[in-house]
Amino acid sequence: MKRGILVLADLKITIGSEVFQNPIWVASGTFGYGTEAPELVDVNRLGAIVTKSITRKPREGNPPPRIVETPSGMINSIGLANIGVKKYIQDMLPIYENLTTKIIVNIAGTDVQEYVEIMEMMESVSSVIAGYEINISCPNVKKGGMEFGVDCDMTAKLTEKLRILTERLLIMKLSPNVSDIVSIGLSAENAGADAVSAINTVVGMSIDAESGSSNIFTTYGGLSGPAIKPVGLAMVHKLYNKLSIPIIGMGGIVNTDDVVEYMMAGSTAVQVGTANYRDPGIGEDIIDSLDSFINQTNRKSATDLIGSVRTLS
Amino acid sequence: MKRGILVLADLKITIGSEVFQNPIWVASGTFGYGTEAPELVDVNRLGAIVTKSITRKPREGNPPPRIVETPSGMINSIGLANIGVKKYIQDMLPIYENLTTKIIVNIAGTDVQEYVEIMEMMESVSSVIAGYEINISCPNVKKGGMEFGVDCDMTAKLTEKLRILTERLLIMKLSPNVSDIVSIGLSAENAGADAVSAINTVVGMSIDAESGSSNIFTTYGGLSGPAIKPVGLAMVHKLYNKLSIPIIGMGGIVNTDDVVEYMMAGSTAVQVGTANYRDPGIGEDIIDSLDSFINQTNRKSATDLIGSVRTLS
Amino acid sequence: MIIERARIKSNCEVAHNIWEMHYEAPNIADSYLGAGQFINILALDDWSHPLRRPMSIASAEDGCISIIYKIFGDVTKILASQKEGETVELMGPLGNTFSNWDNGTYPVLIGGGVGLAPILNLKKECAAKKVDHTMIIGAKSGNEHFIEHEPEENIYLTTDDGTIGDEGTVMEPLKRIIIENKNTYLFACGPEPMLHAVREFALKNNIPAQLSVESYMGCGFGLCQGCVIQRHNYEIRDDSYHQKYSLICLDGPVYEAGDISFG
Amino acid sequence: MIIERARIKSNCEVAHNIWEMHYEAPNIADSYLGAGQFINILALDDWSHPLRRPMSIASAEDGCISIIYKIFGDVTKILASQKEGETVELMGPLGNTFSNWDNGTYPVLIGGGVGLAPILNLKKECAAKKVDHTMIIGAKSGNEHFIEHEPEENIYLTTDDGTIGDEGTVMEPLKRIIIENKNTYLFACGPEPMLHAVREFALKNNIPAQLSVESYMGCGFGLCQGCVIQRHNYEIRDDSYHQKYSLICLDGPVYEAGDISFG
Ligand SMILES: Cc1cc2nc3c(=O)[nH]c(=O)nc-3n(C[C@H](O)[C@H](O)[C@H](O)COP(=O)(O)OP(=O)(O)OC[C@H]3O[C@@H](n4cnc5c(N)ncnc54)[C@H](O)[C@@H]3O)c2cc1C
Ligand SMILES: Cc1cc2nc3c(=O)[nH]c(=O)nc-3n(C[C@H](O)[C@H](O)[C@H](O)COP(=O)(O)OP(=O)(O)OC[C@H]3O[C@@H](n4cnc5c(N)ncnc54)[C@H](O)[C@@H]3O)c2cc1C
Ligand SMILES: Cc1cc2nc3c(=O)[nH]c(=O)nc-3n(C[C@H](O)[C@H](O)[C@H](O)COP(=O)(O)O)c2cc1C
Ligand SMILES: Cc1cc2nc3c(=O)[nH]c(=O)nc-3n(C[C@H](O)[C@H](O)[C@H](O)COP(=O)(O)O)c2cc1C
Ligand code: FES
Ligand code: FES
Repeated sequence: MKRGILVLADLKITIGSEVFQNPIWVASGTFGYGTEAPELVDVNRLGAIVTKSITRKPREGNPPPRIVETPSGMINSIGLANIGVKKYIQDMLPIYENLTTKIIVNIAGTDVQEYVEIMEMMESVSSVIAGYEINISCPNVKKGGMEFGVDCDMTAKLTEKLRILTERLLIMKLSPNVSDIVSIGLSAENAGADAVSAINTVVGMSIDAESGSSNIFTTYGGLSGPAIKPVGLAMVHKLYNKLSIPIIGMGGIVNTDDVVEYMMAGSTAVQVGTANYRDPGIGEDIIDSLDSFINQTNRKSATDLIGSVRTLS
Repeated sequence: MKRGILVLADLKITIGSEVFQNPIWVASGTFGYGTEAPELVDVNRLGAIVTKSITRKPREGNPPPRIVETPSGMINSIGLANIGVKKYIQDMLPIYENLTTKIIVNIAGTDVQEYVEIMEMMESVSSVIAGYEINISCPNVKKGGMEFGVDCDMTAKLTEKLRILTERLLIMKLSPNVSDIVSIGLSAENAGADAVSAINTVVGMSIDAESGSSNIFTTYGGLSGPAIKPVGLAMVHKLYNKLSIPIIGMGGIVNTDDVVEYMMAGSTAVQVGTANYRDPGIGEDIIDSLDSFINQTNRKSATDLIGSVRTLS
Repeated sequence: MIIERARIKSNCEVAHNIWEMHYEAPNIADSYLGAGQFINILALDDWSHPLRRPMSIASAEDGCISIIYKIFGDVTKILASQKEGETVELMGPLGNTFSNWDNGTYPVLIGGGVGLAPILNLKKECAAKKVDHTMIIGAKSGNEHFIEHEPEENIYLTTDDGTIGDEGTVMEPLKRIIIENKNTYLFACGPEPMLHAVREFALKNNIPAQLSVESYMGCGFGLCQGCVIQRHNYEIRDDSYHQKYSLICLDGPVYEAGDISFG
Repeated sequence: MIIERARIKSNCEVAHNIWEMHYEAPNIADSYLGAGQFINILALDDWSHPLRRPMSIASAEDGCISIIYKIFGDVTKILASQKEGETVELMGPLGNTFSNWDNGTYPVLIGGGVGLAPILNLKKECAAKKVDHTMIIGAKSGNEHFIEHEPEENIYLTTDDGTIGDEGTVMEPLKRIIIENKNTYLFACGPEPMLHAVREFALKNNIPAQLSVESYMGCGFGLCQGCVIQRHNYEIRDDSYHQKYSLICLDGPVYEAGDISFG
């Protein structure tokens, strides 16, 4: 860095027709609707806010216990507690008018029709939102509770139906609990998705040896945090090798090195999840130090990092 | 515990026709052939030793780097370095005559024929081994490199072929990198396996942000250690709910609580893996403290723990 | 809500496995609203334990706050190893406070185990406002108590094993005190079985009661939706959200006994 | 191989980011065979960093051993925070030793960075056996050196930036020394580029050389098969196992330069 001159690195990245001021987003379910962040956080500095999953009807979520810590991670089973799309449109969309950061609305449903209805309702009103992230890690009631995200055909069908309804960004959020994430990513790409994001949480369980009880009401929950970073990196890299659309990487990001690694593995943008609970300002901190990293390593822009990992074999 | 009287808990467990003195085994690839343990370890106290995977021909394994630490875990890509079945039969089997612990030989192959040949060679000589664990997380060359363990039909076929060849214990070791581990477990059960073991390592990747290089020569490796404990517990519990044969649980076990949790989730026995590298005597320590745990919680025997977790929903 | 790097002023074992830590945390102390509020502690800078640990504020004065904690697992063990002069990142003050104890009723303060932290604090607030009150603190055994059994000062201790104070639970002295005093209002914090018993007793005898409850917390400030408790009377409406479950970190940790239900 | 709980006797920063730690480890010190051997350190009892960390033994006398380490990442940072009197679990002594330095040749000891640890040790062994020798230690900059440049004592320092000793790498003094002395035998430990250069030089000039090499280690005692280095001349046979790759923790860390190849 030149002495006395603050060289700001070019952190901009582009997905579809949207330009984001930087690649640091916050992950669905870990930053509320983007409106609850404590005063000490300047959400407008974030690349984007992905809202917690919205469903057709409001949901109370699962009984407690919903959360437990695990080695370098945590398990959650919130059960998609949310205000529902109607109230979301009423109460949240107007607030977004005053934010300069981009909003990506995460949508969840239990059958294709539900996703479609939510999207139709969202698209029927005018709003500043930049796009949608589709949570396909939900149990599909029509298919006996199997996740949408484990099946290529279901993923393709859902992507197609939603693609017709919006010109905004359509991002399919992939589940890591699959034998072959690349085929599912390709199905989303071929059906018209603008990007895929990966990974959602990994299925996990926690037991209290002393009491003999499950630590989570629903027995299984979603593992997140640094423990799953190697899993996320591997899946992002595999997707990057085969897909043409951008990949938004996540899973265990807690610092700038993690962001750099995810971008090197092939992410165009990344999402910070669990780390927000501990430190809601962590996204901002990472933006600052990513800026320094890019300058100090003589790179021109954040995009130079994308997919740049040097593999050895 | 009565003062002055050492009450030894009943730690015995049974799988098929084999009775094991305790449920604490050491995992394949983490304890060599069972013959290299340092003098300070009394291998005869272990419930069983699962040997590192043996292949038809000796293998040098992958180029370095083969190992890297990750948050609460590690990634390895050893590449099945091993002496091959011929030398194994020659050099190792005689040593086992002098061990009182049970030996489970882990077998790996790249097509069904290879597994069959190894098993035939093993069965053609007389030995004291108690059984086989079949590593089906190997890329199947005949099926374009897809793992045996991600496909029900391949698993069933392989199990059947091997079942015919041996009356010893036949344990199919399941991969966690699948959409539905239960169906694969059921395929193994229906094809005649005596037990399944789970989980093998989770596919992961590690990058050095500073150098921009992969930390593992083969790019992807297997994640093990405490980070994956929640994943192992969930998979064992799901298997236990649907299978009738015993389950041998593993993934991130480093202490007695972990063993208790794995048994409560449904494991009849467990395997300690990564933890041996740090402390090769850890299996013995766990046996002692499992003994105290069972006494202090007024249980009669280790088998009382199996599947005893209290779920809340 | 404030995030503040706080200096440890002292950290001592005050009873068996029970520790008291004082922090210099002027900003949090300044914003503190009253007994019941808590902080969320980042005990280690690394990410092996990703979540902060919530602890009730046991006192807040002169720019300092204190906590009273029991060694439970990994992180409380680390807390106990921390030394004077080290700094730790605190988030707080979080949650609501006990209320209406100064409204002409006779407060009976009930603490169990480390649940005594906010109760001791409330006692100080009562004293400061010269509100007559009684305090009952329960523990398993005498070695977990670090205050004195002083019936003449209206401080009653109980132990399960009878080693100090009344043998049994806090319910024994409570029953007497309720008879001896009029217009009582119960304020309780402690393990769930104790809160359960206090709640049942209060509802049955029509005595107002506030309970400070705990739950696993992912964040402490409303982001994760992890810390819920079921409300007692809730309308199941078509657009029900936060009707059935309440977020303890935002709506609590203090609830009127009749408003919540222990599953 | 021994696992021993060792008491920390001292732990000081001896140069910029470079620390020296002394342990009371009588059993390991007793079994110690010579310069080149290493220990595998369990710096934290929790499992957030599952693997031990290997460190060369820099000295072993009077029931004590020492290491010289550089702060690289999480665990070396923890090492540096450990205090006199604390105890740590060590495994060792592991690996082989430098050899044949007392066989009538003139040893040239070459250390780079923290690779000086076993080299300093070997120097002591040479002195004890009254074997004439020269030592060259390289570093990036002067602040990483903690010994003196004393050409009259046959101790040469180099720095990349020339702040102390010769400017450049260890190769500069090495080339001179080779000319000035007959019958030299090189013994080197340091970063891979340095070992690489020493190896090339030795092979080209037909000078015998032993190199102490490093690799990521899962266990340190032959269980994990993680720590391999490729052999230089190996037969590709049908039953090839440990022909192409050698386990550094068992067969090494010291190899004849001609026996290994740097990928
Ligand atoms: C509002 C509130 C106030 C509290 N006040 C006090 C207090 O004043 N003194 C005190 O000793 N304890 C208090 N606790 C409990 C305290 O948070 C736990 O004892 C502590 O987190 C245990 O951490 P650990 O790592 O030592 O134990 P672990 O081994 O992690 O867990 C032991 C038990 O602690 C609880 N726990 C662990 N992590 C959390 C978390 N992030 N949030 C909530 N509970 C958790 C769980 O029930 C778990 O079973 C309070 C909890 C809450 C929610
Ligand atoms: C035989 C041998 C002798 C060594 N002697 C010394 C010595 O005398 N002084 C010294 O400062 N360093 C020595 N090292 C290197 C030392 O082990 C690493 O610097 C240390 O492990 C770094 O740990 P960390 O957590 O601070 O860094 P990390 O952030 O974990 O890693 C930094 C780098 O250290 C290396 N490393 C990490 N873990 C291991 C491991 N388990 N095994 C091997 N390398 C690892 C990796 O190359 C990594 O890129 C030696 C290594 C070996 C193999
Ligand atoms: C408490 C919690 C709630 C979550 N809720 C949602 C959600 O509503 N929708 C969704 O798509 N992902 C949800 N996620 C998953 C995250 O968005 C992210 O994919 C995952 O946590 C991995 O990233 P991390 O390791 O950085 O947390 C949730 C994660 C957590 C921890
Ligand atoms: C270095 C290493 C080598 C391994 N080699 C094998 C192997 O040869 N065959 C096999 O079936 N599993 C192998 N495994 C997997 C383990 O047996 C075990 O399934 C896995 O590590 C999970 O357990 P853990 O978390 O306790 O280590 C290996 C694991 C490690 C870490
Ligand atoms: S603890 Fe996260 S919402 Fe209450
Ligand atoms: S470090 Fe494990 S075999 Fe060498």
